[in-house]
Amino acid sequence: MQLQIKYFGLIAEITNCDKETIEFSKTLISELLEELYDKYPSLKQKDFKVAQNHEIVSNNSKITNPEIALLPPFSGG
Amino acid sequence: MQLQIKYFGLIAEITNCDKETIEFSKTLISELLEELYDKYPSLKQKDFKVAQNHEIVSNNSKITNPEIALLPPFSGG
Amino acid sequence: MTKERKPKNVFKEGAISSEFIAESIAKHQSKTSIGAHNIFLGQVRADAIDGKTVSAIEYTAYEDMANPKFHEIRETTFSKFNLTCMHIYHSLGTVKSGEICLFVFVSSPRRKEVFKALEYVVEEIKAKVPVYGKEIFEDSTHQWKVNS
Amino acid sequence: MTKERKPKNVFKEGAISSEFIAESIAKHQSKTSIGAHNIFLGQVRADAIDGKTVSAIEYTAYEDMANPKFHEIRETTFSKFNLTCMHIYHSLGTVKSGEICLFVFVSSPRRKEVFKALEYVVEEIKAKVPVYGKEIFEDSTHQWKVNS
Repeated sequence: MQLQIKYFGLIAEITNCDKETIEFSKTLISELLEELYDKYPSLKQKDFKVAQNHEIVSNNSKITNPEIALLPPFSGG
Repeated sequence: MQLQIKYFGLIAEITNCDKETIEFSKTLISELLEELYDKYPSLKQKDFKVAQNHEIVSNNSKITNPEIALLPPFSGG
Repeated sequence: MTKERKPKNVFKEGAISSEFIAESIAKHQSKTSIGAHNIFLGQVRADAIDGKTVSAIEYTAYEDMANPKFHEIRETTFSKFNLTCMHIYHSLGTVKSGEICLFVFVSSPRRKEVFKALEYVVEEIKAKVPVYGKEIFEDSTHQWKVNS
Repeated sequence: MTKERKPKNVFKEGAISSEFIAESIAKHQSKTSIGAHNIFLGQVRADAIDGKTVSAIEYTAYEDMANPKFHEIRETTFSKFNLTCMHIYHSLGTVKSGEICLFVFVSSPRRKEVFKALEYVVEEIKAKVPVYGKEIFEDSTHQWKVNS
């Protein structure tokens, strides 16, 4: 499945892009993260959450949506 | 001693004036109130506090200032 | 706080305009240590009481006592909370329903302070300042407002 | 509350002006059941960090998630508190120090409700809405803002 991964704030500085499309054949968020850690090793040290369907999801969640966002701590307001 | 008595809100409607000067020969707020109740009997039914030197005082207080105010419940804001 | 603040005249004749509030906000843009403002506005309600509707409130005050009380509330609030500044304005005279009669404005580096401080100031004003609201009905009769 | 409210776009490009806030206040003068307004304004601080001073914050957001989250916060707040209306505006893009980046406005017949509601809304925004502030220093370096 093709996934669009969106990056924000400090995370987008590490990936050096706001979004990218990747080909993904596994099922879990945690498996996606393993692939991203391989591509961007310094992501591992960073604090972020994963959103799917515009909600924060746990790493054990299944990927059901082609848009996944990596969200560092919010700092609005 | 001459006292200036100030009336506010509902109390000023009962006394039909905002202030008046009265001759007073006793010493306590409670004694002043007795005189005012004689003059304005319907004052007795009303809820108000007495201020002297711009502070609420109890009925047992001595009168030390020629300006005394009768203050019904505040309704600012 | 060692900085001395002089008693101000808190009262304004008539309603407090939205332009006045905007100017007050704009003046704070040079105070760049501020991170959070909190503003309370009291607005005159067109309450229906026994079939009659409030069209305005006429405010009077024991000003000689009210201004020192406002000052006392300011001083206590500054000592309790970490505020950069505070402004209080209260109407005297006639304020029509829908118009603003009370404007309290607190500012601080941090938001937690402004929430606590603003509620404190407003409750203190309601409890301690001799101001009287006469609710005027459309038929020109009236009743004296009671705070709840 | 059965009245349905549609999701709005909460974001505004650049700083929120005091004139915009004044217009928003003035629009409420026709709502004569309102007795109390409470307004929170977030202002960009010129914080000094390691000898450098913040000159602006550049805001970005995951808008597709942020607008539904703002809507969810609105709906929950209306269900928890007796409010007449509520407005939320957040800046995107560059907001200079001293300028306003967040404007939350709640109104109710009664003051007790607005105090509780406003603090609830602001804390929910800080906790749940994916917005990012990049603090730009005078020398054009930057760091990512962290909420406390």
